[in-house]
Amino acid sequence: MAFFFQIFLAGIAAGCIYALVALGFTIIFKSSGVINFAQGELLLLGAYLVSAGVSQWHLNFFLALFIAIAITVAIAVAFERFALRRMIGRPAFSVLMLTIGLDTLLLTAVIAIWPDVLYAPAAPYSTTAGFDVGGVHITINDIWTIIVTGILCAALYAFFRYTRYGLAMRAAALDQEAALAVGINVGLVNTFSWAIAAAIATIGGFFLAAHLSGVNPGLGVIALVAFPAIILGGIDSVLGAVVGGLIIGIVQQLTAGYENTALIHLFGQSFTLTDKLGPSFDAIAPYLVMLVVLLIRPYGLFGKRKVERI
Amino acid sequence: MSADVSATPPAGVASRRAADVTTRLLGTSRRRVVLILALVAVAIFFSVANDDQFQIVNVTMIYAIAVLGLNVLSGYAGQISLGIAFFMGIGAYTATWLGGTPPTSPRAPVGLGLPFWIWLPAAGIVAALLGALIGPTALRLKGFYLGIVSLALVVIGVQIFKNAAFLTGGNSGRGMLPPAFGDTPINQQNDLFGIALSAGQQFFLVIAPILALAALFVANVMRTRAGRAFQAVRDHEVGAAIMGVNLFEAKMGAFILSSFLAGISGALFASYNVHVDPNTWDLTLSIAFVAAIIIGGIASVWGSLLGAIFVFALPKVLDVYSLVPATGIAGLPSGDVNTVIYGLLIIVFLLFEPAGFVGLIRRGRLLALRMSERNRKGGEPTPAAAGADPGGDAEIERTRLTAGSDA
Amino acid sequence: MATRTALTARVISAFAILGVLLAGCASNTGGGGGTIKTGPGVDASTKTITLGILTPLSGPVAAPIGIPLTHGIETYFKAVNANGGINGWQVKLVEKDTKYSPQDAVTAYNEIHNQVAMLGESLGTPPTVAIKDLAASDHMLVSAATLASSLAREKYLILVGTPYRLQVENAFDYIVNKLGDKSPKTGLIYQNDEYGQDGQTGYKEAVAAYGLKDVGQAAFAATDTTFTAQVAQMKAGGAKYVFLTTTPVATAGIIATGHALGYDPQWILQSPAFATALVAKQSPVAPLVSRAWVVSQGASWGDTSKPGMAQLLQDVQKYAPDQQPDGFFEFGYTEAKVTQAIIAKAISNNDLSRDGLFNAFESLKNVDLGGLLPPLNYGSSPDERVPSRDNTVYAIDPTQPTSVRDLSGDFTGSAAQASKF
Amino acid sequence: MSDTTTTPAQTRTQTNAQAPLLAVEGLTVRFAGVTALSDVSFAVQPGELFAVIGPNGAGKTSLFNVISRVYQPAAGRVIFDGQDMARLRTHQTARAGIARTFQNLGQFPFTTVLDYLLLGRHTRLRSGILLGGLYLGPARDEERANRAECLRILDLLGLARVRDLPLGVLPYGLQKRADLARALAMRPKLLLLDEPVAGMSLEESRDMAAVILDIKEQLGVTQILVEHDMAMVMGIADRVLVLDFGRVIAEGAPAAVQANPDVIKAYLGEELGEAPSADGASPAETAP
Amino acid sequence: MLAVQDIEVSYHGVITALRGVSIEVPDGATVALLGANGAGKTTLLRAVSGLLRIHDAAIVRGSILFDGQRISGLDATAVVRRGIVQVLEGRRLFAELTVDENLRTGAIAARDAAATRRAYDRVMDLFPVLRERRASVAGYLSGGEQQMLAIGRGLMASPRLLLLDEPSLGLAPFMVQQIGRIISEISASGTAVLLVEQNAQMALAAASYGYVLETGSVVLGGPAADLARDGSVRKFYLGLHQEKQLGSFATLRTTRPERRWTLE
Repeated sequence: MAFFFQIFLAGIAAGCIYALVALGFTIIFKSSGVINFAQGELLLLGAYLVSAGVSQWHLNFFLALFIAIAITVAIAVAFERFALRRMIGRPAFSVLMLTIGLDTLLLTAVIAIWPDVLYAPAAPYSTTAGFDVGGVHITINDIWTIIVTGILCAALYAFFRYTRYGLAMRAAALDQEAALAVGINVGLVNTFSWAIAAAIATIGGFFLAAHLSGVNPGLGVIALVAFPAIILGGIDSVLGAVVGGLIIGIVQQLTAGYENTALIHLFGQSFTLTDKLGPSFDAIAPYLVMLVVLLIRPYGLFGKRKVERI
Repeated sequence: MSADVSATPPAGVASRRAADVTTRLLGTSRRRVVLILALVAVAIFFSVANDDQFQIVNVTMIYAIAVLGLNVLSGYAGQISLGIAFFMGIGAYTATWLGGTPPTSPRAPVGLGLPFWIWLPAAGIVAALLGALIGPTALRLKGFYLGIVSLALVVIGVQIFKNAAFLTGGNSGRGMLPPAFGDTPINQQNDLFGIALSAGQQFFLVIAPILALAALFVANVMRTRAGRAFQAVRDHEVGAAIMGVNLFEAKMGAFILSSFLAGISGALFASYNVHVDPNTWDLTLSIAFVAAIIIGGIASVWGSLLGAIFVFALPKVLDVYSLVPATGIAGLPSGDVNTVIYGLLIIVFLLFEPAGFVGLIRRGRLLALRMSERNRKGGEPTPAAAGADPGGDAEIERTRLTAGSDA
Repeated sequence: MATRTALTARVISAFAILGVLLAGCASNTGGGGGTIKTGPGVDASTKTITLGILTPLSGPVAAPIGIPLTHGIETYFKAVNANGGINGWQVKLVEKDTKYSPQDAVTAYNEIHNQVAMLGESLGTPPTVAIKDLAASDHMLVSAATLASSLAREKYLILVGTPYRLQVENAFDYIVNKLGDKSPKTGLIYQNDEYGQDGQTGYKEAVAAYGLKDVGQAAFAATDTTFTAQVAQMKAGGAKYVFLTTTPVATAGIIATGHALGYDPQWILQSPAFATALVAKQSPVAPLVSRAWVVSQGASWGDTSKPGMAQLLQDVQKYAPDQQPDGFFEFGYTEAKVTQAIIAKAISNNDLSRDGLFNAFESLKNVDLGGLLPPLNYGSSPDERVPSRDNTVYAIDPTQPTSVRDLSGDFTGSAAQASKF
Repeated sequence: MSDTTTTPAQTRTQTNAQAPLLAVEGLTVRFAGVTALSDVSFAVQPGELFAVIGPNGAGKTSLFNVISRVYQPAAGRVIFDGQDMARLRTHQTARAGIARTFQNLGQFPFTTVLDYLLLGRHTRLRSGILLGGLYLGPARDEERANRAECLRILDLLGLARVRDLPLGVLPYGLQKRADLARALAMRPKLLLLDEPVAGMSLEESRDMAAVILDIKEQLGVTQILVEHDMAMVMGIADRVLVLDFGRVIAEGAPAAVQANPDVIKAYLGEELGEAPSADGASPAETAP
Repeated sequence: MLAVQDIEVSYHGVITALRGVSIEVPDGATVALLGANGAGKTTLLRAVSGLLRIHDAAIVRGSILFDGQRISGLDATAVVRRGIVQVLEGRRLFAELTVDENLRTGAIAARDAAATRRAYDRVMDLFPVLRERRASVAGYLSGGEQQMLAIGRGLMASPRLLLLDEPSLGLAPFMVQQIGRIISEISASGTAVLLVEQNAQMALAAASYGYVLETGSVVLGGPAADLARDGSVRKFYLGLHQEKQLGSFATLRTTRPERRWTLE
């Protein structure tokens, strides 16, 4: 049982990181209808900047984090302002392609600036420490990941719920023209949502690097796993992003934990998942969960159906 | 236009038009001239190109077949898909199963060593059948949901390809034979009717006609009943249904045709590379195809070809005939500089022309049309001149894949 | 409509005929001459041999691996050419960027395969796997920077060093036979690809050969954000030794996760699982990784007791003065030495055609690498294609130039000796 | 073509003798708590030009959406040509013989006018992807025959010159007309016209009205007309149904409906509703 | 207060929707804009409120002055800040937000917290029913309540000019009359109203002045009372008494151009 809880806890921590990535997607999608394929590389850049800030530029961690957020936000905002703004009303596919272009540029830039295979992560706490509670070893890293994600979600909730800007963003997401008509600066709202997404990506990047104990060019692929999370939750739902992320994280870790040990008894045979489906089945488990959910709810757990009018 | 309504058409009009009722792909003499010039250019290329150039052109043509397929599904029928790589993989493995070397050891993957003309169509058919099997589930979904589910297909596909070692060779992949003229595989220097042909030339002779046929087929579909239904479904599902279009049938048709073309492309790809790696059929490949249809032009056969050139040939051209010094710029290797240039090209191009190359061409054509319209002073005003702008919203909107993107 | 189809058909057939006719004047075959038998990439008039180099020169793998390794090859042949070449033959390199992608490797191969005598380099398992069948159909020798044992069976591939599979077996031979720890609890964490599979094969053979108590073989995927599930399995099973067939990126995460979970077994790293960046000063995992072992082979950088290393340092000083100590540079340099031996043998056989080079390769015995690697042997059966079966287990030691310290000395374990390919 | 539309002569004689072509019985439609139609019943005779009017939001378009099986009614049924429509899916209504024009245009902005008509003939064509893609034999013949047919319709409606232009670039009036042509191309038994002259100038409206009358008299196609333009409805319809807030408030000949006080109230409000007599032109006088 | 001077508006750079339209809204007045579908009424409102841009339309000639200052060309947010708010046709509430939240969105552009509070109280006084339903999600309100909320939301920025687009659309007659009364109240409290309406009777009752638009041009303008008495307005907008036009349709049955329908 300790093993189960151990892995379950890891699933929650991993789920928090997925949730952070998924949140970035959802916030941008809701405000401007754009699927940002560059989200993964914004996270990558954020992770590198935090690491470089501490180990190359010898800054205090929080200063490094602040500078990293500032830079990724500046890039995201500039991209929104100077590229995406010109694409308003353009085909969604073309806009998507633009974000893929940004993705390529960011990745190439990161590799050019930081050519080594691996960089040390930075954290204000020991990323390799942990303590024991009833046979379950809890890592400091997991604790901080869960706490910070929780705080971020609560802060975002409060922001959307209680502030003028949050209200403006919700309104603009629901009906752009009506938002314009009441005087909401929809352009600013879009810029703002990119800024929030970039900031969240940087924080997600920091945690991801801390969990992997290294910053490397492959961190951006996490965005691929965030896709099932956002679809599972419903693409236009902030709550869905968080719930989807958690479900994906837990499913993935439980699969990884049991796929090559737990025996399945079927038709008089005993075998493990790995025996029948090959190693690393956990990599595709999130997609299977997503497929099952979509078969039952074609718009995700919290998504809304679009009505086509005639 | 009221004058028009009240006038009973002269008796001759209807019958004259009746004779002129087919939309001709080569309807105008100018188009015919363009086609002939293009063919001459192709023939000259064929004669003088070296292996480097054939390499780029042949691979691009193979990809172009799948780009056409994706354009059928996403461009014409409006169903966003990132799953094209999966169906290419299916085609490739069908081809290796039927056309691969018969195994010499018990651990080697299966292969029946059948000839080209069997495995190539079979690859398309198997991919199409699988499309027919998956379609009913996938096509329940719309827009980005469908897109992401098709992405799942690719991820799951790679896992299957990695583990079905009896067919795919597992992680290390497996070999495949190239088509053969007689007994000699065409990736060797070969004599055909007494003329020595290089490997590049022989592949060209195989691939180019297949691509031409695929393009002609798609163009034909799109100007007949099924293709009109695809496009109606893309533009407005409810409207299409009211006009009698069976949405399920139309979407499935597009899905199956698209899978078929992807399968053909995958099979050719496998035999061209003489090796198939399970990691080939991943998301990166699918995204490249999406890029190709966007940059080339949504819902256009020519756009598919141009898009394939931009996405698959241009980076190679940049690499081979690079303006960037081999030592790179500012410490960045030249390959990375080319990647940056390419990424910027995509962004700049889409900012300038969101409808892709086809949009560019159309825009040019309309400009010419409007100028000639202006010159024809006193002539009868056409509705295009009197009313709305043909080059305006409608053209740009063509590339809109609705997809719930207007949230 | 009928006329249209007919027209199209006519045009297409006309085009085909036209193309074929014009093709006649296009094809050309390279002419040879002289007494020595030559083939593509060999110019007897200028006594130049052209070698192809397929290597990642851009993308993420370029800076840490592709560029230094290629540098090693370049440096070696610069020195050879400056010293009069190989029996008077100069070596020319044609480099193509593969970006570590199989597709790009195939393209690059097709671009250069007619202008080179052999490939002096194909870097990485996936790109090499992608081109091996093409190379075989061209009778093209390929010196591959990979130690995947499945590739050792390939007729035209030249491996330089002991395959991954045997590395694992030798590591456990060290534990059981040298340290005398009989039937210990062991585990394996591997990445889900060709390389990981090779490690797993070796691990399974080792479990059988040495009576290890296997607690589990856990795979992970590139998209995993945490290694808790894999490490927790090892911990739950109580594995004392855990072998990692990973890349440095995952190595760091796995070892750190273990420590955070209160689990510090003896980690043993496959040679590619280690990189000096892991023990860099700022790295929080440096103290943890420093307790791990890595199984590899060859001379340590700066060990001038080995004549090969002394020569290398001299060549570096002369032809690549900016080069920092680097294992991949050393590997490329060593590979080039093997290539040089093949060419020299082919010249002495008076046959520089592709088949001549191949025959030279098959008959190479005891290639002396001056201690950079133990002498290598090649032959014609799959088992003989494994150039060596010996390894060294190193302790990780950041104070050394290449961050490793010899623990076991060079040896061949019993399982590795018996292993069949 | 194997059309079974009755000739004008037949319809005239059979109007009252036959069973209704379309019978709507006790139809109720609700969405999200709002009742769009409530217990609506009426019958349309073959060959009839039947109009449905009512203020905005009265449920007219909802009625069409139920008939063409876009909406599922909460209660009631629709019998068309002796067949319960509940058994059909949306696309099957077209094959059953119901065509419809759209109130809002712009759904198919890139389709050329001729292709739009051919799309309208979708149910009358047979060839699938394979035949179409090869463009051989039957597919080619069928395309030719149908193009010829569509071109005749375009000629009749004065759209021949714009046949190759995309709908999106046409002026509004021509788009409306092209839409009607498309519906007509299907050669339906029942034609649903959803605000065919909305947004048109008087002259364009007159042209459209003339076409509608031609369709009725020369082709004998039964039509249901939903329209705001009272003048046009009163001028050309055989019978008029008035909806207000989803309920039928009047049904009958135009003249009778115009005189109905409930109708006057719904349309004019009370104050102006009383005014007409002061102007001297009573509705009855203008009826034919 | 508002002076629209000879403006021409085109969509997508080509389709001309307004040609040379000039209207004026005096301080505190209610002005009605009548016209058929597609006459350009909504376009005129968009031109004033700065909403043309998202419809890919622009003013190509003429100018719009508000208190003598040029506002044509400003973006929508700036126009709201100047004191002009448009209430869109079809209410366009933020259906998933509550009544209170919808009202708060209306005040986002306003910077004066005290004024916002006053505006809120005024809305609640004007529409007591909204007070009861403050916490309800807007999408669940009835049609009339939604229209009130839409108007209330428009008033939250304390505008000096309110642009109302078809407020009676789809409402029951008694509700239409109530909306008419509310418009009068708003106007009486000092906010000018520019009202686009198909219900000419309600509009002319609420307004002091009116214009009639036809295919993008003003064809008639004058005091509301005069317009209400004007025969052509009565006929055109009530559709019942147009002898000439109705006659023209009626005669179609017997006299229309002959056309041979030769469809087989």
